[in-house]
Amino acid sequence: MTATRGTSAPDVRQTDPGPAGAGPGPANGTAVPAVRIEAVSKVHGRGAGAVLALDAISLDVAPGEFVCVVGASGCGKSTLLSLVAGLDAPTARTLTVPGRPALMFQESALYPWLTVAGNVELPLRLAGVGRAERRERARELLASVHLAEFAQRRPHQLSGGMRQRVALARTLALDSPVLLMDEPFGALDAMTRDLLHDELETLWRQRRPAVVFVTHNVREAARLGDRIVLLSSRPGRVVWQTTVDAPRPRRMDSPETAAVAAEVTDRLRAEVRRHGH
Amino acid sequence: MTATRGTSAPDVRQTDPGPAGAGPGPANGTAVPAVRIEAVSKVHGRGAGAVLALDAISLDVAPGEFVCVVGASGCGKSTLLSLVAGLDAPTARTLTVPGRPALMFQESALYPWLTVAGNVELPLRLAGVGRAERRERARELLASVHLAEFAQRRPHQLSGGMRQRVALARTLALDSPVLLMDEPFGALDAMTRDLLHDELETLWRQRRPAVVFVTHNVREAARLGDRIVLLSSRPGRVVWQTTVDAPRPRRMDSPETAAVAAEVTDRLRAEVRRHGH
Amino acid sequence: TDGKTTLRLGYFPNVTHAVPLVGIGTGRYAKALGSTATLKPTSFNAGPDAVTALLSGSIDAAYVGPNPTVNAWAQSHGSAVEVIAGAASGGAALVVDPKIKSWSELTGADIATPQLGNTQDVSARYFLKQHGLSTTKSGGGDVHIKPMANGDAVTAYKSGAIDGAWIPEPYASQLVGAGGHVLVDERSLWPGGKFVVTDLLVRKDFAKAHPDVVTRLLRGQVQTVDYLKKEPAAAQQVVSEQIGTVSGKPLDPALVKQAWPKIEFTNDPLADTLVAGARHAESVDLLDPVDLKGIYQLDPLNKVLRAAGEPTVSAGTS
Amino acid sequence: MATDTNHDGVRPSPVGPAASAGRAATPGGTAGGSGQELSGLDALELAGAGRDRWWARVGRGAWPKLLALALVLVGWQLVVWSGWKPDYLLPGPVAVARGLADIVPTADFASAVATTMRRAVTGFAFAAVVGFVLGILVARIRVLRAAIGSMITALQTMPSIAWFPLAILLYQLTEGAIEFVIVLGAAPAIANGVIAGVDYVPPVLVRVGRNLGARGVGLYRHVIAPAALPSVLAGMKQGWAFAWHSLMAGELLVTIANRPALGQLLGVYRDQSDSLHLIGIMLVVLAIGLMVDAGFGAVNGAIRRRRGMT
Amino acid sequence: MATDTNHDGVRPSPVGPAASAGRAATPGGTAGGSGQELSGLDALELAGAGRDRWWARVGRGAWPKLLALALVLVGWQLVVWSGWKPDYLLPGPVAVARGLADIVPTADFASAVATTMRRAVTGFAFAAVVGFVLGILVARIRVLRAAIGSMITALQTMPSIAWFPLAILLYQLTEGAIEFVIVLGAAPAIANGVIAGVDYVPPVLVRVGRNLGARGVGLYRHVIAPAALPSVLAGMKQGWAFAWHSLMAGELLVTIANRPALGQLLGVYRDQSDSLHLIGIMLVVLAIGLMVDAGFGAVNGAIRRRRGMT
Ligand SMILES: Nc1ncnc2c1ncn2[C@@H]1O[C@H](COP(=O)(O)OP(=O)(O)OP(=O)(O)O)[C@@H](O)[C@H]1O
Ligand SMILES: Nc1ncnc2c1ncn2[C@@H]1O[C@H](COP(=O)(O)OP(=O)(O)OP(=O)(O)O)[C@@H](O)[C@H]1O
Ligand SMILES: [Mg+2]
Ligand SMILES: [Mg+2]
Repeated sequence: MTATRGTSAPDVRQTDPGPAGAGPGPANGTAVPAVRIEAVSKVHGRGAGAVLALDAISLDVAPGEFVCVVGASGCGKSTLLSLVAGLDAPTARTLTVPGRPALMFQESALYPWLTVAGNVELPLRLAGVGRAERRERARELLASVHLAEFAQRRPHQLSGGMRQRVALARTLALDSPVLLMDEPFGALDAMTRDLLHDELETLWRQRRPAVVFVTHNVREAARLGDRIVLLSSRPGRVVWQTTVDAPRPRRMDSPETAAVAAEVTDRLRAEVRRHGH
Repeated sequence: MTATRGTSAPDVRQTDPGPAGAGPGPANGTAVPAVRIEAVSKVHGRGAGAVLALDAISLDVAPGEFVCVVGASGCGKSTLLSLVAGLDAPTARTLTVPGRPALMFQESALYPWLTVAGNVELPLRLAGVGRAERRERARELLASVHLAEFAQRRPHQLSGGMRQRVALARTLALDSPVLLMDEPFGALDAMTRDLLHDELETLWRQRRPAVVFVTHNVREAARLGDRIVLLSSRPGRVVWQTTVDAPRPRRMDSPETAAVAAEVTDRLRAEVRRHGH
Repeated sequence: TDGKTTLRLGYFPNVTHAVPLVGIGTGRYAKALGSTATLKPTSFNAGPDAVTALLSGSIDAAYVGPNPTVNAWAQSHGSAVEVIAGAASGGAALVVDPKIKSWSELTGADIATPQLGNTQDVSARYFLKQHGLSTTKSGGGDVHIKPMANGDAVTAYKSGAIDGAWIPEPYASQLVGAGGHVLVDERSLWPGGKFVVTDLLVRKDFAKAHPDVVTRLLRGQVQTVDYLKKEPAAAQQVVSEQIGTVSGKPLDPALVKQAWPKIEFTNDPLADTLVAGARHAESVDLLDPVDLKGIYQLDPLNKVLRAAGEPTVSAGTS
Repeated sequence: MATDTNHDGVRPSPVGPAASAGRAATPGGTAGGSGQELSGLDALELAGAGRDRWWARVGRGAWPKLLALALVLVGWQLVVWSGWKPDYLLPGPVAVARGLADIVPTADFASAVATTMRRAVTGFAFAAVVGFVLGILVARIRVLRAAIGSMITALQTMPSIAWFPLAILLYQLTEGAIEFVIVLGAAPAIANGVIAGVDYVPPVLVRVGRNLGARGVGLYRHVIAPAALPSVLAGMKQGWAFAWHSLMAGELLVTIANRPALGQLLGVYRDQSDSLHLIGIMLVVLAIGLMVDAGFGAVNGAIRRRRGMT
Repeated sequence: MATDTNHDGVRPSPVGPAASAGRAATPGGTAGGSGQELSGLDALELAGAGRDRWWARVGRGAWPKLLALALVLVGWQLVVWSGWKPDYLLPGPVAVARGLADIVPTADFASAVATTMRRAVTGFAFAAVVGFVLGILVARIRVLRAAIGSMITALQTMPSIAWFPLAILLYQLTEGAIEFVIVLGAAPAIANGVIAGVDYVPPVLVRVGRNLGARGVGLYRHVIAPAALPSVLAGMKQGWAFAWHSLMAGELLVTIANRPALGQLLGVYRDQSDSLHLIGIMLVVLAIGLMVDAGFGAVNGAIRRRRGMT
């Protein structure tokens, strides 16, 4: 079976549904998945220094599902996202994604030659959106990450957290049916993060993208996810997953969230311990 | 009163003790401070685009004290640390620090042309430490951040969290009496973070550096700090601080930690709300 | 354009090219060509470029020195060009530091020539050899021959980097002006005191296609040579100005005047001296043996000379 | 260290209007308080910088240039006075200035400068186009890189005189021949700048660009070109120098009557061992070089400022 | 896009030993599965790459070069056969090869190549030292930058012929004169590379270095130099080309007894309108250029690989 990917037309998602529930597969594998990862492996480098970052990992994400991925440092979360985004070539069995997923990178990677607004407008510009409209969209997006007043600054004039928020706005500008986010709120204080959780949830409710959200904050995972997936370390595999059923909107400091977080933490602890760090 | 800084000899710390407790000053201002920040301001840029990042901020850190700094995104935490580290020129009244503080930057900023071990060895090399000794030290430091086996890799081959840990090891290699850390564990999963908390606390107990630790995780602040300082946003000032008296070692998930964290969170929330985000 | 041929004529902004300079500058060439051809003068700074241009058909005729003449002939195996007239003779000398008073004292001296294998270079090597002084192509031997651009030779002499130069006019005069003395006027080394320094080369296919144009050009030249001899002062002025027009800076009239008597302007290509020069070059190993038979095509010139009542010239004895 | 212009964390940071609104600045308290290595000169700079007018800034920028010029002139004059070489070989600055004063006001000189500049600009523009296209193709297409990548530097090492016969064959003795040698000289330099720039674009920026929807030309236009810009600019600077070298040589090759040019003048004065005017024309060439460099410098400064490199 | 060599996220990633230990690789399943734009050539590359021997890699690297060479030769031969220009102006490859075969085995030729290479290497080494020092001083000392920064490019535009009279004054007709024009040609190019490199060192790397205790020379040695290395290398490449230009011109000027040199040969064959041998010597110059570029290319490749730029 060779690798398949959807064509760039977003509606051609249903490529090879495959045997549902294979391996440590999707929890709600009944719907046609938005992202299908089936027995995908990835080796970084060659020869003696080669690292098997992902080993036959399988994961389906349903359309509109919000999946949070947690795992130890270096377990392959970022690698997984760049495979899904089509930026790296996997040693694949099957990797099926529609159109072009939007990926928010772990490093904010803003373009230093563009202003903040210019960075947010870029994907719109590349998509051929007209000047007035893209200016308006960028304004809205920057307002939603609370950076409206910084539109004309350059990236080097921003703090770390502000840069991360600009990168978020830029990713959201793509308005893709699949949203991949790599520790998007890692550099934000608790309050700003709370505000952005609300913004993200609102957006997700309105447009229902499928989200794969990597985070180290298990409470954040419990706050946002429909499902939480735990990856193991070198090689990365899905070792455990749980569905979060608590009603939305949830709160970071609610007892339900804390309970889910505690469970995930225990699992994570067990997993990390198994590896010695 | 002109600005003063200690000469490079670490023992000349006692430069101008000044009036203790001036302004929203140090909580335990009785000892001769390791770091004295008195009415220090900082403007980024010039003319119309100038940003008053810090406004007459005062803060003393006693030798061996562990101070955690929290505050909203963009409130001036990183700016404060680079002033203390002597990398930026403040509009100062008084800024007194001994020798050379070690600063762990918010971005890991590893040198791509050096291996992981090479990065950690660099400060030792610059300090004139012999080859065998610095190799040994680097090995120890990398082991303490659980990256011993990655010593010969290049930075681009590491995950985000691994890079952050290398940067931590590199900073610790300086073995400075003042340790400035800018969100050092932001990209780490909960477990790795716990392990590193322990490592950091052990080190701090053994060598007793004065630590200024910027974090967005209030539990982390409560877990590690002797004192927690809350900065306001644009301009950054110390708006509130508290002393943490709970016995060490503490745990992230202990009720005492949670209680402190809750209080800090409330204050932070109030502060952020005051600013509208 | 209007049925008229264009005659593209190459020459150098140089005193030894006084014939074309004056012919063009006074309009004598254009007048002689009349309605048959338009003259398009093209100046060069170095013989090789003129030869390349001639061989590649970029120009139709060119005034060049004997060395490029032989090269053009040899490289094209005698197929591309022919010499249809001479233009100047003499005008080269060995000027040295006054402390050198005889051939024998040249031993160990550094002597500049314009370029390896050019007329003066060959003469220098040949006549030094005649006087028992060896040279090598790479500047060794009894006398160290150092080819360099003429202007650089003057600078080098002034700054003491060389002891003298075997060099054409007006540089020889400049060296004298800088304190050098003429050890040898090259004319004294040649039978009859004449040797060719400039002749007129034409592409064979052009000459075949436009014999009338060639004849008219020669007529213009003969008139010009006449003028040069009769009105030296005026001609010198034209030479100086014409060099200015071409190169952007007129040549000092005093220098032209000083150089003038050392050069003889003649329609005679001095065929024997060209051949002798080639033999000299062969003897100092700067030229592979070359058969120059047929390089001269002097019938049109002789026709023009006869018509003008002047003595005819010969294609030489060899 | 004391006079660093870049990277130096220690930058002037006066109390701006915002700050002074907040609290009064302590008089004389702006200097210092920074790095341990803070010393005299730094303090001076910190104290002196701040809100000043553009003319003050230009003035500050100009005095080191004027000083350097003055030093050179004085040194030169001293050498001349020392009698090291006779003055017809090494004329003094005053003589050269007089010589320049003779030629600069002439129409011929103006026309020479104009001709040369026109050739330089058109040749360079053409070389830039060729260099860009070649550079991008070679940098990005693996097969081309393997095939002709090394050829670019090799071509660059070929001296202009070697190209003259070919230039004559191809273009006869026209302006085209001059442009040909300019392009052969400058295009490889620019292509090498482009290649170096593209080679060192941080991969993450390209990955981001792809994810944001940049494809093909869009990726070049919006990501790779701006990221490689500094290196491309450096290559263009080098290319300009090559273009000028080739131009000077080419103007010696192709002399068009009644169209004087700087390269030709340089050749003539050298040929006539006229040091006085030769040095004069060299000074003119230097002055043009300075002006062009000022242009490149301004662009470079703007890029650095925008990107926070200063 | 299909043939990108850099930045392209889509890289070959075969199932290595580690992977196959974990699970069996699906046969034929290595290709594809990546970007939407994945097409024929990519697939080819993905499939073909992997664990191969160095000779296989060298072989793969060589065929495009050989193909390019073959194309050039065939094109050349076709032009010659077309009779566009007579063969004494544009000799064919076979004739040139025969001509080369005549001169290459001679002792004079070997000595010419040796002399020229020696001069190139020593002159370039000297220029590199001057260029480095000048570049670093100008890049980092504000006053110097203002004073002589622009001068560097201006000097670079000065053609070598303009320097000859000065070179003769200073060094008479010795090797020194040749080295002098080489240094004047190459040092500014290298200095410009150094300046460009230093200008664009990310400020955060310098701040980190300072904090780690790097001061003065240490900061250069351990931080600025390695960070600027790619740009310095690019400048050195350009400098090599300049050096070679100047060298060829200089060898025409200064001929030293019994010491033939390539520049001199180039001049002699041009003087004798001997296209056959002129083209032969040009090919030799090209070959040397290719070899030198291969050296630069290897260093550049090593840097990029280490820093994860490929
Ligand atoms: N280019 C590369 N070359 C070699 N190894 C690599 C490369 N990129 C990543 N790796 C390795 O792959 C593994 C997974 O990396 P990845 O970045 O996916 O981790 P992660 O889960 O995102 O970690 P973190 O939480 O720290 O960001 C790590 O062991 C890393 O060292
Ligand atoms: N070089 C600069 N030029 C202009 N403004 C700057 C510059 N650096 C920082 N700032 C501004 O100074 C303020 C404080 O920045 P700083 O990086 O200190 O924030 P921070 O508290 O570290 O934030 P974060 O938690 O997001 O890292 C921000 O408003 C930022 O925009
Ligand atoms: Mg990651
Ligand atoms: Mg910060």
